[in-house]
Amino acid sequence: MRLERDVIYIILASLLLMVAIPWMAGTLSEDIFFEWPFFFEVAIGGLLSGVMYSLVALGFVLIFKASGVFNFAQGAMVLFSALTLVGLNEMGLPMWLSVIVTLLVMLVLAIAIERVVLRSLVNQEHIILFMATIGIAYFLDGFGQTIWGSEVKNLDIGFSQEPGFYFDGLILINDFDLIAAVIAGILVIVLALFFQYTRIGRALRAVADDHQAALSVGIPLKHIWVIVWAVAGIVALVAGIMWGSKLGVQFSLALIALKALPVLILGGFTSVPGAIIGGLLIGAGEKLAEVFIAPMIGGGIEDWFAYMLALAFLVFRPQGLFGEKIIERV
Amino acid sequence: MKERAIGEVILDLKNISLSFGAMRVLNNISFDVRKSEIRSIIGPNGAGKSSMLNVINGVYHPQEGEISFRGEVRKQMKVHEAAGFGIARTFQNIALFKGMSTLDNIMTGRNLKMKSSMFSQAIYWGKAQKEEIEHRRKVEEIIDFLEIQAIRKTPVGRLPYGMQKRVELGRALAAEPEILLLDEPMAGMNVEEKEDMSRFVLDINDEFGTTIVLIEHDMGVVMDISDRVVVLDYGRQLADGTPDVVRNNQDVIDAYLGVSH
Amino acid sequence: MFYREAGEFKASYKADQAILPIRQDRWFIWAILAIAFLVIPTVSSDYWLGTIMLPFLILALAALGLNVLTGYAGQLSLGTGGFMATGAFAAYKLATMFPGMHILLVLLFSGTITAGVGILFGIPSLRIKGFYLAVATLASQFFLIWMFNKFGWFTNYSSSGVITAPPMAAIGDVLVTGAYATVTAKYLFTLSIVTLLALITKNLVRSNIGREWMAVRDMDIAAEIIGIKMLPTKLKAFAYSSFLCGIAGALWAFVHTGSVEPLAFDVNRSFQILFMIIIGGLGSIMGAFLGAAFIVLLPIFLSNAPHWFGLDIPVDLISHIEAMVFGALIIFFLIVEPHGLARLWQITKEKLRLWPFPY
Amino acid sequence: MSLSPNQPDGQTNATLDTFPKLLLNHARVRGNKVAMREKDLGIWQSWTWSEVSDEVRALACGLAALGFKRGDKLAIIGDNRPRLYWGFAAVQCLGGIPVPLYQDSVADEMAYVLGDAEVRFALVEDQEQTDKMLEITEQYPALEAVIYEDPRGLRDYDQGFCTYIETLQARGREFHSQHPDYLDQEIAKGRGDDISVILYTSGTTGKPKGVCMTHHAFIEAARGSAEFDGLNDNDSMLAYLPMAWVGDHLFSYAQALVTGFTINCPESAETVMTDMREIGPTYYFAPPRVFENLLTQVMVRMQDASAIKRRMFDYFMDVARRCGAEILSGNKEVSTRDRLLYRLGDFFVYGPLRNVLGMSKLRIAYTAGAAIGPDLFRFYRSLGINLKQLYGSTETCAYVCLQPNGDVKLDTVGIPAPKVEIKIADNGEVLVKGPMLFAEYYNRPEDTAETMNAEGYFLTGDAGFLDEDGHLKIIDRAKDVGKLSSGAIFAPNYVENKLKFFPHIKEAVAFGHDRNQVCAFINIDLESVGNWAERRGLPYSGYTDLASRPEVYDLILECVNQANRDLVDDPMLSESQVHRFLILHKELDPDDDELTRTRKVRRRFISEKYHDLVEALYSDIDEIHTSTEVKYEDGRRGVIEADLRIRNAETHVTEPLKKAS
Repeated sequence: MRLERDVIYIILASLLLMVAIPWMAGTLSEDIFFEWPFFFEVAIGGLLSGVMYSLVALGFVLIFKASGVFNFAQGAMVLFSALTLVGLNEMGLPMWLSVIVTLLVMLVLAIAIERVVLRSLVNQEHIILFMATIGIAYFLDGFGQTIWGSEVKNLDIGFSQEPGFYFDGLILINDFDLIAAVIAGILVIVLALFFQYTRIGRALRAVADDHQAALSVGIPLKHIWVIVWAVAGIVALVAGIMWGSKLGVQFSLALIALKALPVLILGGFTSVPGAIIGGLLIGAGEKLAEVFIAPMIGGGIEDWFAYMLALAFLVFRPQGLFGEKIIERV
Repeated sequence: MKERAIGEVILDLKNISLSFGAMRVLNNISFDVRKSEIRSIIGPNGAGKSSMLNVINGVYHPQEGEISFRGEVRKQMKVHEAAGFGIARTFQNIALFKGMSTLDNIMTGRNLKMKSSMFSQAIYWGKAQKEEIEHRRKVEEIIDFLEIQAIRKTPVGRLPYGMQKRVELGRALAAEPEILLLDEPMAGMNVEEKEDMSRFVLDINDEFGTTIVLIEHDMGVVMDISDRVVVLDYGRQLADGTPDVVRNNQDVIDAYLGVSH
Repeated sequence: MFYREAGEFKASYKADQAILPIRQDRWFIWAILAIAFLVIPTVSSDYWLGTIMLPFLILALAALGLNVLTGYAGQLSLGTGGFMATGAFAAYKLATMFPGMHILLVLLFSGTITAGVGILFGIPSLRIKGFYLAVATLASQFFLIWMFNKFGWFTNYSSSGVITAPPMAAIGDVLVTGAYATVTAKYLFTLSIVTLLALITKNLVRSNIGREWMAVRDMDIAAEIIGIKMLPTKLKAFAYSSFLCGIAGALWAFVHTGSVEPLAFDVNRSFQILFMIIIGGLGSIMGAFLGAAFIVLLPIFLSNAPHWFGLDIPVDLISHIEAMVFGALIIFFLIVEPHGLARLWQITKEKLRLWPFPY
Repeated sequence: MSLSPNQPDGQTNATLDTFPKLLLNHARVRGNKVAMREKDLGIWQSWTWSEVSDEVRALACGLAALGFKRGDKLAIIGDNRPRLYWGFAAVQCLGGIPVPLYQDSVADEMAYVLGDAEVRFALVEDQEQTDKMLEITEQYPALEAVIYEDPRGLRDYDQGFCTYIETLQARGREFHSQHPDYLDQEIAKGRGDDISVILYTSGTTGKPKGVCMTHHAFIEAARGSAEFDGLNDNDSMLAYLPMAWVGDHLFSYAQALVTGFTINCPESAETVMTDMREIGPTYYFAPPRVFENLLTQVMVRMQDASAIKRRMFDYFMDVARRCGAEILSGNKEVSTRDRLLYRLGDFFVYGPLRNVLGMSKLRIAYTAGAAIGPDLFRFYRSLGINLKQLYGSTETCAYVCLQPNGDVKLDTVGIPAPKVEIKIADNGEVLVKGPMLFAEYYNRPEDTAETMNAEGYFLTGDAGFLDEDGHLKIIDRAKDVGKLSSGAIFAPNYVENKLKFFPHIKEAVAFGHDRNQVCAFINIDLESVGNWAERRGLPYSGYTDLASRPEVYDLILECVNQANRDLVDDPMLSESQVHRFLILHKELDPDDDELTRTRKVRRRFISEKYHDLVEALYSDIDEIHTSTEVKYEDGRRGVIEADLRIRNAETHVTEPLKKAS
């Protein structure tokens, strides 16, 4: 893909600001501790959790790209898949089998959503579809917890949660975050390859541009919808496993969708790389702000900082960093 | 038919060039529009006709050239300012407000003439109400003029295409413009509807002395109702003059009959 | 079926442009108002008035506010809760800073302050559209709630974080807030305000500003070309919408719950209000009320339904099933009538007017 | 009931003998009551009687200033507009004569009428009519001035010849201030036996004739009918029929001026239905085809209704058919159960239906001008709409017979109206006499003499008879009535109408004059029968194919049998039952001269053109091959060949024979 010049400028400028502001804050304020290794530690930690944000945002992007639906249920899908996985595991199924069964469940879910919801609401306005996905979110949250219960469950996939020292012992990084980042990275690469080199992937890309063109690829639209929702389900499962094993499988998993939203508007609703870079920027920015700015204004800014950050970006690029430019035609 | 009083030049476009990125849409176009005349722009698809209108009413800003309006060279203007200068238009692909009735659509066309405060509107008393009634009367005159009484309260989304075009014309007229830009007002119409629309265009010009800049595909209609015609082809200006002059211009004949150059 | 319109002709524009040009509709609305003002307060229990009617009215007001912004002006917003919180805290600060101030003034000023905040957060709407804007409005939601939580000034440095609304009287010594106010007084007070604001909103949307909003919603570029200025038009929508939400928030905190807490205005509240206008009908005054009624009553119905059927289900399970059924119903409703209850009402009305014909 | 309301200043019916005097009286007596409304610019603009009187005064004075003299004529052309109605009164004030013309006539037709009536001035609606007038001046230079009502597009017309009505009225107001007594004197000069209007009959043959009516005749007709139906100044009427037609002149002008009720002018021709619904008139007049179109619309729209609604509709329409008309007529023999059901039906179906048709407030509706099918007639009456028939012609101010409330027979046109005498001539022709008779045909003394007999009766040209209750029954045009060889009367039109009332039958041609029995050609209604065929899954390729289907023959046979059953009930016409019929292989067409342009069958021409088929009908063969030359729309000619079947219908032994046996 071709990066526009102003996108590069914006990213460079924000990187500069990310370094400059903490440094200035450190020199100006006594409340704030600033040292370079510590700065990098925070920044890398932020980037790693940013990858996790990207993972959720990716699910949004897939569906938005292929069907124009703003899928608010992505968070619910993360929770639902994690609940299902743990639930099956607790019932005595081995982990690998649980994963396979959960994947099947997510496929069934995708089919059901296409049959019941999307097909009935085809050609409706975007806001209606958006509301429908909120309905799906409520349904999945309720459904998952009705079946599997709402108590916090542990999901242990065998990765160490212990922090380790890297770069000659200078920087303390959580091993788990690192592994999660690697897995997320792999998933992104796989998806990119899938989109680039498979027939279905190409069809999906075509669909995003033009429904008619998609039909000429020879895959019915409804199949495409099922496929993207299923892929989004897989992404949700991966995110669910990662987040679930980090935070425990519980209702709050559904709320990580709210974390992914600023990533989305920052990167652009339709861009896979946007979701990645957006996630990284938000992750790093958020962590840096929390450590180097928050103490000055009372702390607890993680709820909104990402949004404000994204908003600031939007003012310069209303379609997100990598979103398609909206051209007004009359 | 009586003679229309065609006045001095009110809009003068000099050496207009417009590009989008590497694409050159308009290339060194110059023509003028006189008061109370019907001025047509014709040319094949992609000739840059709609872009020309967009330049006139400020949606596009040409990279080169100069536009003077009523003798004053125009600076870069915002989209909404054109209406204030007395330029109204209709669109090639109908741009009505789908959720509103015919009446409300045309009422919207009078927004610039409505001055009551938001507070007055909130209590719908005094100035706001008086204004609504005053403007309603004006709008009803337009409805009467365009013979769309029967669809006054119909949501425009439910109207057939030809009627929507008429409502859109009504909305533009509601602003009592000095210049009316019509972007293919007869596209997609049958013969009868075209006749109606031509009659309306002539009547508007005649009754209100409105200057009309018209884009149209139908050569017959254009030649019948225009005072002067400018011909564009792929952003170039092929010819400019009265219908007779244009009709006999070799470049135009070549372009329209597809003779290779 | 019930309509007998023949012979109802309009001899003036004033009559033709009346809010309800059809006689039967006027009767209907007067009947509804009579029931709301006279019958309901006399026959309803305190429980009904206090836990159903009051929240219904206040949320309907907030929905009205959001509907102005989203339904009429086409600007999708998820920040309603934040604006309600602004109204609530503004009211609290006003009431405590100027103890003698009349509650109507408190409401008016808190609405006005919220309108100011709304304008501030509305500025990005000039560049940002659609879902981008929706997500951007979440920023205001989170930021505002964080701000009220974080800075003690807003809560007058209350140690517990829970702050109580001072008792205030509406007319004479009839209290409408605080522990000693009767539910009936609260109800009638709220009802009057909501009725008045609904009327004002109706007036606005049928005036020039309303048409400008709808024009921007339906096709912004065409609106601009006919001379509508985007910034003032959108900001007016944000301002008026926030004004209504602010008053709703103040009413919620002062009249309904009696305490001001940011938690009541979290992002779920925003979604709840959004649901109301979607289910009720975008771009419809009636829709805000229908949607509010639906969204308020549905959970009550759902949590009581198992009980009626004699089922004994643990509370947490009920709440999950509730969420599930709620979600399913939302989807069902969207499929059946994507344009909401107001459209359903509209269609029914049209059918009744044309009865026995189908069209 | 006493018709004329309080009349101060010693005015009586006798002194109020012209329309201008009536107008002035209304301005005095009910000056603030609304006289006219017009839907214009989206709302109903209204004029009170005193405003109308002022406007008429200004217009009259304006005309006077223009040089309009007593006895001059003013042509009035356009849709129903208040200002055009004012034109009538204004001219009458000056002792002139208004001549309304059909607004859809072409310039040539108008030129003829203008010349025939020696018109000097014209009051027209808009640019379209003005253009026609300008065109006419070339062949008719006597036209001096045109006054237009709608200035659109006329701004730049020659101001000397064309005048905007408001300009003229302004001149009139000036004139009035200079000559304040002029108009009142002119009005006072008016006499009841002055000619008040010349109405041109369209005339089936020959050129149109100008029927001169006196003030007296029209006022008497209007008073008589208003008294008959108890019309008063609270009534309200929709004026939408051509102003040149006698019906509109009686209902929208004469009756309004006599009773003081309000007339309402619709916004445009397309909005008549909506405007009717808005106004909700109490008094309504429409020719049968309007009622027929309305019924078709009702049925078509109901077909798209949901099944439940349709079933409910059908059920209650059955109830209405059973007892509705009886309840409306005040018949006491309806059972309580039916009355209850009718009440229910009134809530669920009839009331709403009246509402959507704009007939909720209707007290009296009239139809006339052509035969109305009994089913159609019954349909409206059963809905609770007091639809009645009247009978009359231009020469009688559309005023001969009226159906009294509570005594409405479906197949008669009612009893003679007040002050009207009726006599049936030996040949069956209806003769009438009364104050409402026309004065003369303008400039045609021979024609006038021809239609009046020595005793002062007017020869209507219609054949009919009075039944035992004194109701008049019209059966045909007198000249078309023939005799069967048995000597029984044969009214082809009557038989054809009976058949045409079936929706499946579009046209019918009955033969029987000098024959022993009646036989008929039938044209099926392609739309109706086509629908029927589609519902039964019967494929067909076109009219000729469909018409030849045995199933279709069966369908039509049922209709013919039913018609015969009706005919047998009528002692005068029972021998006119259709014995044999065939379905024509082509549609009768004005282009082939088989129909007139107004779609009346040209019986003589058809019987000659298809004489082979007629002969076959009167033989005993059951099938015949025929070929017919046709003209296509593009002018090409072609030949249709077909094998036609001939079917025998069930006939019934007639009453007199039964008695004999």
